[in-house]
This record gives sequence, structure tokens and C-alpha cells, in this order.
Amino acid sequence: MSTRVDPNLLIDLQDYGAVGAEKCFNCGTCTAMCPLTSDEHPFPRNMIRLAQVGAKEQLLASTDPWLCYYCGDCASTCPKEAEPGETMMALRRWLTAQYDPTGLSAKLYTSETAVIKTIVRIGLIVLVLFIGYHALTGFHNIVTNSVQLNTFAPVMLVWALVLLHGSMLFYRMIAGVFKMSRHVLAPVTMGNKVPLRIYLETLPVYITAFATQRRWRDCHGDDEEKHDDGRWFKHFLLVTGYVTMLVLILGFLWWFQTDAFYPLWHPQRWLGYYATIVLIYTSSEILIGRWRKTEQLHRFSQPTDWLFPTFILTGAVTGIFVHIFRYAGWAWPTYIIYVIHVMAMVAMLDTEVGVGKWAHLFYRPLAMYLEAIKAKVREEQLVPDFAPTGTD
Amino acid sequence: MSDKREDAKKRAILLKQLREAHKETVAHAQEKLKAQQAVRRDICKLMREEPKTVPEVAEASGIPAHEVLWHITAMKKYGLVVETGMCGEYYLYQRVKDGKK
Amino acid sequence: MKNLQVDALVVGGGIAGMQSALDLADQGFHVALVEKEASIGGKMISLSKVFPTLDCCSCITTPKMSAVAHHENITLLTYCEVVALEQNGASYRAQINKKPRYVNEESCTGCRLCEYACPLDLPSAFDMGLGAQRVIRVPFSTAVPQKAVLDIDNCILCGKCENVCPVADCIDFTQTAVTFEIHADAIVLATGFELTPTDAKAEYGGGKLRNVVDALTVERFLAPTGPYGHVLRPSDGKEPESIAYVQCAGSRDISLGVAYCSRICCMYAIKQAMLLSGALPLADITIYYMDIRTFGKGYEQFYQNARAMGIEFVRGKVARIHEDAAQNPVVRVEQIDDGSVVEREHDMVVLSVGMLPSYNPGLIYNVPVAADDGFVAQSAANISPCLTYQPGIFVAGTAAGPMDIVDSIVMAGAAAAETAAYLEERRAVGMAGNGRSPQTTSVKEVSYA
Amino acid sequence: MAVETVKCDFKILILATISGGYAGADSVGQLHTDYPANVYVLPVVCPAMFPEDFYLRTFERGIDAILVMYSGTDCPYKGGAERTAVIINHVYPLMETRGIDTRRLRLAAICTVCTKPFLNEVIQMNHVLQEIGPVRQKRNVPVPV
Amino acid sequence: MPDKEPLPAEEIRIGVYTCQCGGNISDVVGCARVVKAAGELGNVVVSRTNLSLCSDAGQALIEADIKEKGVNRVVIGACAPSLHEQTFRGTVARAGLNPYFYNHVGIREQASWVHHDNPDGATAKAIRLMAAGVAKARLLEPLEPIRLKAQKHALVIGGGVAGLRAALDIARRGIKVTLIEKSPFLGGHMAQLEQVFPTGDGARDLLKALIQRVVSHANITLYTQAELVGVQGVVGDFTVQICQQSRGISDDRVTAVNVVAPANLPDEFNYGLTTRSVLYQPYPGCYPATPAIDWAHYEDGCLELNGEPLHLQNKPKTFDLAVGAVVVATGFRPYEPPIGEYGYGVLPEVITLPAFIRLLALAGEDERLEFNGRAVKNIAFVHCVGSRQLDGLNEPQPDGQVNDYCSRVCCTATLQATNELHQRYPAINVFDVYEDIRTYGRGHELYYNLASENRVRFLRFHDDELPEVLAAPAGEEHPALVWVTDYLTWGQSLELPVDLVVLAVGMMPNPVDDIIKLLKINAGSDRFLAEVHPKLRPVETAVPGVLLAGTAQGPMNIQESCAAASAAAAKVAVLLGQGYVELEPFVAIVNPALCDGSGECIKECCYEDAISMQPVMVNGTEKVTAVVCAANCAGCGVCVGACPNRAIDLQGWTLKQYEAMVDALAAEDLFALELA
Repeated sequence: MSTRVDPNLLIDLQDYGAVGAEKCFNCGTCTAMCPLTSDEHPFPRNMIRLAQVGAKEQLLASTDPWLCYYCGDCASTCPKEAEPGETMMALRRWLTAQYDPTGLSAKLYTSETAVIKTIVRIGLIVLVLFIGYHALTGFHNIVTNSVQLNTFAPVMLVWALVLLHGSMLFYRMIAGVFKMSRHVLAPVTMGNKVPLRIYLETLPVYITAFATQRRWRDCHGDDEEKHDDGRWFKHFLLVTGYVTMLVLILGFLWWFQTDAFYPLWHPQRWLGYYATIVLIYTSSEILIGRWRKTEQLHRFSQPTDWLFPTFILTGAVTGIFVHIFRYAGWAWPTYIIYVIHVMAMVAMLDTEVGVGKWAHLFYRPLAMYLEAIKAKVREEQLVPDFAPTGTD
Repeated sequence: MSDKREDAKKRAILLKQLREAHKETVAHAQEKLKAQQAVRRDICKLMREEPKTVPEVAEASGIPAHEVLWHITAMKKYGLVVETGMCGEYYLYQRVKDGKK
Repeated sequence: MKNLQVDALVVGGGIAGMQSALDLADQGFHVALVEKEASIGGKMISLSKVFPTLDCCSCITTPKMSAVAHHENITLLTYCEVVALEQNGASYRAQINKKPRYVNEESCTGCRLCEYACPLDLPSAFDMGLGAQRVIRVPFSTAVPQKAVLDIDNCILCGKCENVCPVADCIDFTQTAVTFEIHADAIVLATGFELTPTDAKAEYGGGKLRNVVDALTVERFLAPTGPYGHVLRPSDGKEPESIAYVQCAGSRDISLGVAYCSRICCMYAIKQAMLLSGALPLADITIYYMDIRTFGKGYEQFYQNARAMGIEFVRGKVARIHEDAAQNPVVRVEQIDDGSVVEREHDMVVLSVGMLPSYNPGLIYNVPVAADDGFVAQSAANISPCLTYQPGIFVAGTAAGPMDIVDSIVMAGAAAAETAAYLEERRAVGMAGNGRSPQTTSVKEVSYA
Repeated sequence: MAVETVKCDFKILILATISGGYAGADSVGQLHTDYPANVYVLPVVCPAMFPEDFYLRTFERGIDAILVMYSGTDCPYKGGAERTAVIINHVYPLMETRGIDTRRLRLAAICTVCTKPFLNEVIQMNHVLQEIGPVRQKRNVPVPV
Repeated sequence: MPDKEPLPAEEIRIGVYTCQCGGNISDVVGCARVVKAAGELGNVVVSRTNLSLCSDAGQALIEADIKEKGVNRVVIGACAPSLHEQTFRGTVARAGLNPYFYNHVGIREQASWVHHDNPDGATAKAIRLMAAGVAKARLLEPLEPIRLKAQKHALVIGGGVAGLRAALDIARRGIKVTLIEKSPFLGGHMAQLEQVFPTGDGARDLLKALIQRVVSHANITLYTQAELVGVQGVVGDFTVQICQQSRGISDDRVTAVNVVAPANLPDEFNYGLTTRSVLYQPYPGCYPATPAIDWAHYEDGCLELNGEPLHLQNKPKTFDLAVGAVVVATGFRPYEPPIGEYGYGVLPEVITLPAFIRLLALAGEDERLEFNGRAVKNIAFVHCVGSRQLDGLNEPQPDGQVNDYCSRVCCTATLQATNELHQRYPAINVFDVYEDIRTYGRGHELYYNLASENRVRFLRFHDDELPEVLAAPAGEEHPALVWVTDYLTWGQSLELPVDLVVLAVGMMPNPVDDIIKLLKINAGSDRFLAEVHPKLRPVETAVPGVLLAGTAQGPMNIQESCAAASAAAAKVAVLLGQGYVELEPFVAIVNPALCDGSGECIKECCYEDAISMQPVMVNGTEKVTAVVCAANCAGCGVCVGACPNRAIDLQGWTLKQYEAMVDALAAEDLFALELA
């Protein structure tokens, strides 16, 4: 069996942000430096190498890019300044684009104009929906003497739209998940199906990985000087805030978006406050970091890397303003800022699910889950293992 | 005879002047010498009766092994310590019985 | 100290400087050789055996050192440095600072009685700090000149050396630095190189791991005059059973600021591996490398012999070295051939450190160095490799970039040819100091008022 | 080991040209290849300088074998190689008449890098001597222990 | 020595010195035992050992013994005499002794280094060798070196960059130089290059400037189409015979000449990528500018002048020159792969790197690179073709040897070519198939870095799994496929679809067997000319006065060739600058008392005028005996073996000395000494 070398992949990857993969002379320092590598997953050099020779199939079948948390040790010790971590990042983007059946991700990753166009378009759609709704109702639902948000934007209607939009996004994600699973599991399934039992038995891997991203804490290995649980913890906070908000919106919007003022002790308020504070804190921290480019992983930020924290911050800040204005009883400002809030959140979801951290959040645990499935399949010797080292 | 005495006197004065001129380095070197002599005494005591390896001396004296090795190397160079054979992966060293040289 | 008038001034008494001086002197030119250390011989004299012939290194170096010292056309000036240079018409006037030895160079017989009498041992730089030397000593056993030198900064002025010295007034604590001038029509820079310091790379222990040593240290271990007389590891004197070489530990690594190849490390590692397997027949020797660069005449066969001898070659650049509880260095490396990451414990790890420029002649000689590597810039690198950007100043050996002994010697010969031709051509147009021809010159030392 | 040494204590003299065999023997040394220690190499300019009686005298003195390592076609001297061969050919019949096994004398061309041929010659001659014994049977040498 | 004053019968006092050679000898040989045994030999007054006798201190020891202990014969057991005989001869001379009262015994290469497993045997052997050395020392005679006039004139063979550089540097020292070049034009292989590393200068620009300096130098005489055909004499005074072909047409007529045929000969300058005529010039601006006739393809009637057929004849002229030294700069030739190696000669898409460099040069300003009428999109370069070969894996050369050496320049040259390619044709995909990248030299690694940044795809093979080049199946876009087991991709088999395969061929020395024979120099097992010692005498051959420059000695790049050439020039200047050469006094000498004038010696001697019959006075009576002319005597000793009366002997190597040595080696009583 031989692989035909494809010289074009490396050129394509540059559009996804690979900034030094061509410089790599394959010394292996990065892989040996990385504390997250294992016998089964000796990255990042193997990924760089596959990129250099253009072995697309092997890259698609690999979960290694998702196992990297980009601590930057590989880059700071690289003797050729080949930025191995950034190549891993680029590969994550490239893989996301490959998983996306709509092709939208590829567009967003490789074109800044596409990103702006998408955001503007989605924002406009939301605006049009609002204007349309009020035009249809003869602008009677805009109460201005007091703040009547649920009249301005009837919660069940908004919720229905959120769920509809959510399911569209969910379809895209599920399609990506299926594509990824198919490629990753191919080396062990060899065309056969993995029994459902195994999927279910290994499911806890996904859940813990998703909830904690524990792997991250192994970054920098036993180097105590550099070891930093702070980054992991901040991220963990962000996730809790984000998930809280998501659950509140997706599951309990009718409870969350209300014209009634809950008393101060009410959990609805606390959940909202917690989520908002966490989101503001973490997203601004991330943005400042990216701005200063102090950490290795921020040195080569792409527009899509900025999207998520920017939107989170926008969403949280506008959310707060909606809250404040509502308390203050300023009707128009509440409605306007609410529209902006919704525009931002929808735009965020649309862009993020395809290309941003959302995808990362989603695919990382999935990668670990799929690896666990593979291990289980191998362990039970359901299929012979023909996969060469370093490629799966 | 008196000439010699004169010379010796002159020399003593000169050395004194020099010591004054190089006060700091001389003091520093004297400290070094004192420390070295103390360490050497400890090491030599252990190797006087029977040959010892570097880790044995280090363990018995509490001096780090690499320092023991350096002192033994130095003493070996100037004939104060001899190598007497091997014990496992380590050479055995012994203090030369009588002798300064 | 009298001022000197010579045809050529050679700066640096390593192998390149010595060979240039000899090749010029053999043609009848008068040469002054200035060396900053107390003995000539350079880095080469501290080596054990040399590749690919495995000749005893001192057997090649010492005759040249001896020849330099004995040559009637060479004035050897050790412990001297050029501190200033002036262009004097078409020739140069160099100001030389001779450091005090505190020992009368003319009368010292090199008997080493003072050395034996001295009470204080210091770490010896010649043995990379692992051996000892006295405050007053002959620099090393094959030093040229065989004259003692005293380290005043570590001296307690006890006078014991003076007491045992058999020569009257030989040891002289009152000596001071002396300045004099050398007038030369041409200058050969043979200022050599330095090794990458062992603490250059934090991932390799930052110089703190005792059993991680550089290759020059191993040269001393292997040399019969070395500190231990055997190959022992420095932490506790254990005879190592497993030794690893980490190639490119100072070369081809931008994270260290060195992008270039140091050219000698592959061969010296292979050579040392072969010598070590001779000295320690049971030891396992592993060389971790990226590319084996055995490019010289007879080098590839040397490499193949080493492979046949059972020396293990592992492709992969060592990423990190740490220590286990027993001070055994553990290397972490990706074995490129199969892509697996391994951690392997050895008794001793040798860093194949690279070559760095040791001296920037910009300030004194107005000779520029290359921006990318810091070595002396060659103005016509291909056709006239010994020319610098300063007329009358030539470069030889590793001052012009990493090279091995063979290449240094050849380049030293070339520098002598360039210099000789330059001197000859200047004479032809009547520009030389005295219009002397090399055969008829009889005045060696001329005093300047 | 001492007994072993005495048992094969044959002496082999090698007359080797400086430009060929002697440098070849030095090359063997540079490769650090071991061979029996009963081999003595004397440098010669060209073996053509040795008359026939030199060889006979050498055997009489108790040298068990002579290997003449000349430079063959690489001989830097005109006529040297041919002349050497002529003299050696004269020696053989003289050896026979004196009862000396002619296998004790061999002429071989060895160059500066002929390390393998050098070793072959040495080993082969030792085999021959093992078979035919010393040139003089009457050695009453005390056996060192 | 009848001609000399009879020596006063002085007592022979021998000093014996056993060098430990820094452990090289003493690790195996029991030096103390050697010292003791030697000390008990007759006439030995001093017996010592030292860590390193060749050191200053070691030499001082010997000098002191000569001066203080009255030692008047010195025997040293140390490394091979080739390394340090001269050193110690100097030591002995410095102490005021005749330098030939010294005998060097090799006990390193011939004892300690070959009997590691048998220290007792090695010690016993060393003792016997030293005893033989002492036996010879007892019979040493004082000798005086022979001083010969040196021609201040050198011959440089080869008009490539090394030859030019050597000629220039010798000439600049005021020594006359004759430079001969076999081909009709100067410049050698360098003229075929474009940009040269590490400076990126134009090769022919550099060359032109160098040639300009050479041809305008008053001390240099130049002969193209000239070859060395004869050599007589010795260092300082060689007579060389040179044969020069006719050039053909003079400058004033050449422009008017019309070539009828043949005009389509493959042009070797472009490795056959273009054709040339029988009257040719390799490149514009070459030197000499006059076109030359290719006599091998010349036929009568193939040239016309003003419409009339020209009748030319090659009349080689031979002449003699007296020179003091010879620099051999005969250069290299690129390795020619055998048919089938990596598809060479089978697939038209496989060419060598030198040819590719010409291809790039010929492509000029074209927008795309074409080969065989097809646009090149993918190129693979394969390293180590004809270098680093392994026995049994690669096809040997006609001499049965494989090229087991590294050719040193091909890695950087290849990367330089890829960089130039990328600069001019950025769309071309480049694959580089290698074993180790050896960009060792100053600035070379930058070529590697740049190639990487230019997205050259590197693939690495193991020396026992060579890549394969095959024709692509019909219908493929690219005509050839390269298969590589790539050890950067953990041994995966990778396939490269390519339009052109460039083989980075190594260097082989130009075949100069005739010159080797004429000059009596040696080639090593790699067929390159051998130096005496890579560090002690890196540009000298074993023949005094014959030096090496450039790639005749081994693979080198331009910079290294020039450095070697200059170093050789320095040696020539050392040798000839003084106007005389000193030779070792090892020549034949006749004892007239024993000579009966039979003339046997003259019959066997092969050297012109080395021995003659002349009347001499012996004990007051005149008789006709053999007389040796020292300058013509080669010192071979053929005469010694031929003399029926032992009347002729070789100074320094006398028959008596050999007999004494044999006696010492055979002596039984040495056993006691060995066991001491």
C-alpha cells in the first residue's frame, strides 16, 4: 500500500493558519516535548508530517489535533520555528471544515469577508424578523410607557425560533459528528458496525471530557514553573457559565425571559448573574490575552478565534443592559438592546457552531470518546488492528 | 650569612606589602584553603586505613559525591592518593601512607 | 620588552595559527605569533585522539608546537593580547599587552617544584573544571613553553613556591603587565572558536545536571593525561555502562540562536563513541541525531565502521533531559524512524555542543563579522577564502566559521599563501617596510625608539 | 598464555618496502586489527638490495619464515620489482639444497592500503609454520611460565 | 667511507627511548619492561620511557641526554616512522649530533595497535624490535643531506579552479609557473555552474576574474590541450615532458571559417542537452576565446575558408620543461550512473544534477520549464547517487569497488538548485529524496532552510531501502513515479508523481592513471589521490615535490578547492623559494677497496647515469671502479643485491645493518630480557 504525496495540502492549510509546517525538518522535538503525547498518539510531528506529504485520508482519520491543548511548549523549543502548535490549530480548523457537510466552515475559515458577511446577514435576518413581526402586529406590541419585553418579543415565539434555529445548528453538528466518527473509526471497523453497546458503555468518557476538559491540566507536564491550572480553570468557568446560559435559554427561556421581577434570592437571578459575571470575566480575559499576544497560543490568532469571546462579551454585556434598562423601566433602550442581544447571540451560534470554539468544545470530547470506542473495540478484538503506529 | 638574613628580611617585608596590596584576594583564597583543608582531612581520614570508593566516602563523610570525586582527583594528581583497584563500577582510592608528595 | 618588527603577525596559537606561522616562516618570512593563553596548542591540544585516523592528537599537535617554538623565524609570544591596532602607512602597528606570569619566563625550567609545593588546588579549566590545578603550575604536561604561571587572584602569597624554586629570582610577585608594539606588514587572524556553553538549553538541564557533560569533557576523560585517567561520570565517579550522545546540542537550533551546522560534532561523537567502546567494552553507546554529516575524506567509512561496531544510532533530536533519583540522566526523544516517543535512562549523557565565534575582531582590527553567524566575514568566500574586508588582514581556521582540524590546517596553509603573496607583491611595488626580501632579512628584532 | 606463546614461537621476518608493505603494515595498525605477535617488519627501500645469501643466512640464524612484501607494479624504483623477483627465484633452489622448506619464503606485493592481503599473508604463513615446524628443531629454551 | 677522514674511534653510546604515546603504546606494551630490557643491551647507556616523546618536554629529554650523558646514537620506539622520524631527526640535530645517528622503530602501528589481546607478546615484540634498532644504531654512519639546486619553476596540471588558484598563488610568490590544461579551455567544471554557494555569485564571473589574473600574470605560462607525457628527475629538478595538440585555426582567420559538417555533435558542456560543431567554444566569454577543433570528430573537408575547403592537421608538439615541483589539480568527473540506476538511461525523464543545472541555464527567461517538450510541474531530486554506496547493494565500478564515500557538495548543490528553481518557477512542486542532509559548511544550512520555506517536500530513505524510479502507468498526468519508503513518515511507502527526476550524482576523480604512473604517486581506495597524512601533510603526496590541489584529492566545493590549492602553493613556495632543495642522503656508495670493477651493478641499475666506471685512487694506486652520482641515484639498492663483492651499499640502509637487525631479532638470549 502506498500513499501518493499531495503537494497541495500544505498550501491549502496555510489558508487555515498553518504558519510554519513547511519549515519543519522532522526532528521530533515537539512530539517529545509534548506532555500529552502517548504511544498511540505521538503528536504533533506526525500531524505535521502528514500535512507535509498531503495524506488527507490519514489526517481525517486522526483525532490527534483534538487531543492538543496548545500549551506552546512545542513552539518555544522548536529548533526551526516551525510553530507545530499552530499547525495543530490549523489542522483543527481544517478538520472542522472537512466535517462540515455544508461547506460553510471552510468558507468562514478561509475568508474574512465571508465571516463579516455571515454575521451581517444573520443579524439582518433577526432584525427583519423583529421588524416584520411588529409590522404584522401593527406595532401595537411595542409598549413604551413601561417595559413589557415579553410583549415586545413574546417569549414563546422567541423560544420557538430559538429551538428551530437550534435544531438546524444541531443538524449541522450531528452531520459533522457522523463524518468525524466515520473517518476516525474506519481503521477499526473496516466496514463493520460498532455495536451500540460499546457506544453506550464508553459514553461517560464523553461526558466527563466535555464537562471538565481534564486533559488540559496535563499541559506543560511536570514542569512546575510553567504548570498553570489557571488557564484550565478559567476555561472551566467559561464552560459552566456558557452551559448555564445555554440551558437557561434552550430549556427555560419562558422562565428566564420574564417581565416579572423575581426576588433577590431567587435562583433564576443567581444563575443569570453567575453566568453573566463568569462570561464577562473570562471573555474579556481571553480578549486581552489575544490582544497582547503574550501566550504562545495567541501569537497567530485568526479572525475566527476572536469571534467567540467577542460574541460572548457582547452577549453578556447586552444581556446586562437589557436587565438594567428593564429595572430602570426604560422601554426603548431595553427593546433596542434586546434586539441587538438577540442578533449577536444568533450570529454567534451560526458562526460558532461551524468554526469557532463551539466546535472545539464539541469535537475535543468527541475525539476522546471515539478513541475510547476504538480502544474498546480493539480490546475486545472485534476487529483486527491493521492501523500503523502514529497514523490513527 | 648576614646577607641571607638580610634577603630573608627584605623578602618578608615585600610579601607583607604584597599581602596588603592584594588584601581581598588573599583573604578569599585563605578561606578557600581553610575549607579545602577541612574537607580533605575528613576525606583522607576515611581512606587512610583501607581503600574506599567515592560513594562510600561521600556517604560516610556527608560530603556530596561529586565534591569527593574532585578532591580525590586533585590529590591523585599530586600523588597524595592512589588508585588500588575496582569495586563493582567504582574505583577504589587510598591515601598514600606516608607522605606529603 | 622590546618592540618587534616582523613581516606577519599571527594572532592565535591554535592549530590554524601555528600552521600559518610555520608555513610563513618556512618561506623565510619573520612571524610573531601572539597567544593569549600561557601555552600554545589551542583547543586541539586538549583532545584525545583525532578522526578519522585515530591518531593520538598530541602526537600531531606537539611537534607543531615544538616546531613553532624552535623556528628561527618565529617569535612566540604567549600570555599576550593585542589590545590596539593602528594602521601605519601600509603596515600595522599592534599594541601588545603581556600579562604577568609572576614567573620569569626566561629562567623557569618547568621543573614543577613550585606546583608541588603550592598548598591550594583549584578546578582546572584545561580539564573542564573536573580536574585540579595548583595556583602556580605549568599549564599542562605538554605545554609550550614549559613555563610555570601563577594565578594571583587565588594566591595566598605564602611564599612556599619561592622557597622550593631552584632558580634564583624566578618567581616574582611584583611582576606587572608589560606593553610593547609589534610592527607587521600583514596580520593573520586565527582566533578560533568557543563551545556552546552547557547551560545554553534549559531543556537539557541548563548545565545543572552533573552527568550531562559536553564533548570536550569526554575528550579529557579519554586523554591519557585526563583528570581521572579513566572514563568516570562526574557525579560520583561511577564507570558508566550506558552513554548517550545528543547531537546538535548547540547547532541547527534557532531556539538557541544558532541556525548553522557546527560541522565537527557528528565526527567527534562517532570518534568518541568508538574510543569509549574501546575503553569501556561493556558499555552501550547511543547517538541521537538528526542527520549524520560525515562528509570528509574517509569520514563516511568511519561512520559505517562505527555502525558495524554496534554503536546505536537513533534518529531524533533529544527534546529534554532530566535526572532520576540516582542522578542518571533520562533523555526523552521521538524515535523518528517509527514515530514513537521514548524515555531512556543513561549513566552519562554527552552534549555534542557546537562552535560559536569566540572573538569579534571588529573593535580592534576593524574586521567585520558576518551577521548571521558572528564569525569573521570573508570578502571573497569562494575564490579567496582567507581574505577579510580589511586589506593586509587575513583569516585562518575556525575564526572563519566551524571547521574540523584537517580543514583548519588546509585553510591555514592557504592563509599563509595569501599572506606571503601579499607581502611579496607589496615588496615588488616598494611598499614594504625595508624593501627586504625574505631570504636576505637578517634583523629579527628591531628596537623602536 | 605463556605456554601458548612459546608453542607457536615461530619468528616471521617481513621485509617490507617503505612505500608499500611497511606502510601497509602501518595501515593495519591504524585499523587496530590484531594479528599474531611473532611477526617482525623491517622497513626496506627495495628488497632488490638483498643478495641471495642474505636469505639463507637469515634462516640459519633461526628466523622461521621470510615474507618479502615488495611494491610489485607500484614499485617507485625502476626495475626494483623485477630484480627482487629474480633474486627470490634464485633463492628457492639454494634453500632446497640446504633442506629448508621453500614455503618459508614468500614474495607478495603489498600496497599502502593492502590491509587484508597483509593479514592474509601473515595468517597463512603462520598456518604453514604450524604444519612444518620451526626452521631449527633444536631449541632448548626454558619454557617461561 | 673512504672519501672521508677516518673517524676517530669514538665509543658508541646509545640512548634508547620508548614512547608511551599518551597511552597509545603503553596501554598494551609494557614500556617499563622494554626500558629495562633495552637498558641491558650492549652500548646502551640510557634507556627511558616518556608519555610523549614528540612533545617539547620529551624532545628536551633527549637533547639533555645527548649533551649531558654523551649519548651519540639515538634509538626511539614510537609511532610509525612516517609520522615523526623527521621530528626526532631535528631533535638530534639541535643537540649537535649528526641527524642520521638516529634510528626510529615503529612500535605503535606495528605492536601496541595490532596485539591488543596479547600484551606480553606485544611487549616481547617491542623489545626485539628495539633490540634490532639498537643493533642497527651501532652501525650508523654520519650522513650529510644532499643539497640540490631547485628550479624556481613549478608545473600545475589542470586548468580548473584549483589549478588556476594554485598557479596564481605560486606566481605571486615570484616563482615561474607553467599551467597545462588537457582540454582546449580553462575553467573546468566550475564553468558549467551558474550560481555558486555559499555566496550566490555567478560561477563564470568569479572564474573570469580569476582567469584574468592568471593569464595576465607575468610568471605564468599557459598551455591548453596539453598533457604531461613524461617525468624524469627528482624534487627541485624534474624534467617534465609536455605534449600539446594543435588548436587548429588562428584568430585572424577563425571568423571567416565556415563549418560544413559535422555541426550536431553532442555538446559535453551542456551534458548533451545541446549540440555543437566540430569547431567550437563551450560558452561565450570562455578563455581562450579562440574556438578549438575537436580533432576526434574532425574530418578533412568539414571546414571551409572563403568557400575553399580547409585542410588542417593536428600536429602535437612535445617539449621539455625543467620544474622544481608539480601540483596535481586534475579534478573530478561527475559520477555516471549505470543504465537503470534510478531509471537513468531508461526513462528519458531521469537526468543528473550537473545536466539539470545546464537545463536551468538554457531555459533562460522562459516562463515555464520544459523538458522533452513537456512542461515540468513536479520534480524529484534524489541524493547520494554514486555516493555512500554499500557493498552488495550498489553496482560496483569497473574496478570492483563501490563509492563508499560522501561526495560532500551534492546536498548543498541540490538545495541550491531547488532554491533557484523555486525562485524562477514558484509553481513547480519539488520533492527531495535523501538519506541525510549534509549542509555542513558555512552558510549551507541557510540553503536547507530556504528550501524548506520554499515548500520543498523532503523524504528520507534508509541506505538499505533505496527509492525506485518507474515509468508511470499510461494515462497518468506525470510520466514518472518515484517510490520512497519514507522514514519521516514512519516507514510508509510514498509515491511521487513527477515529470523530471534529478539525480544528485557524486564526484569521482578524473581518471589520471597515466599521471599517477608518471609521477609515482598513489591513489587511495576511493581512487582519489592520496595525501601523506590528512593533518600533518594534507596537500603533499608521498613523492617529494609533488603536491595535490582540489578535487583530485577528494570531493570538495569551490571554496575548499581554492583553500587546498593555496595551501599547495604555500608548500611549493617553501620548497622552491630558497632556490635549493635538500634531499635525504640515502644513496648508493661504493667501497673502492672491495670493488673489482665487474660492472654487475651498472648492469642492473635502471637509472641513467647513476653509476659509472671511473678510475679512482685506492691506497695510492689507480683502479677502475664503480662511482655513484648522488643526484641521479634513486637510492633503490638494486645495485647492492647485484654486487658479488659487497662493495656497493646503500647509505643509511646497509646490508650489514640488516644482518645485525636479523641477528637481534633471532637472538635466543633476548628471552631473558623479554621476561625481565
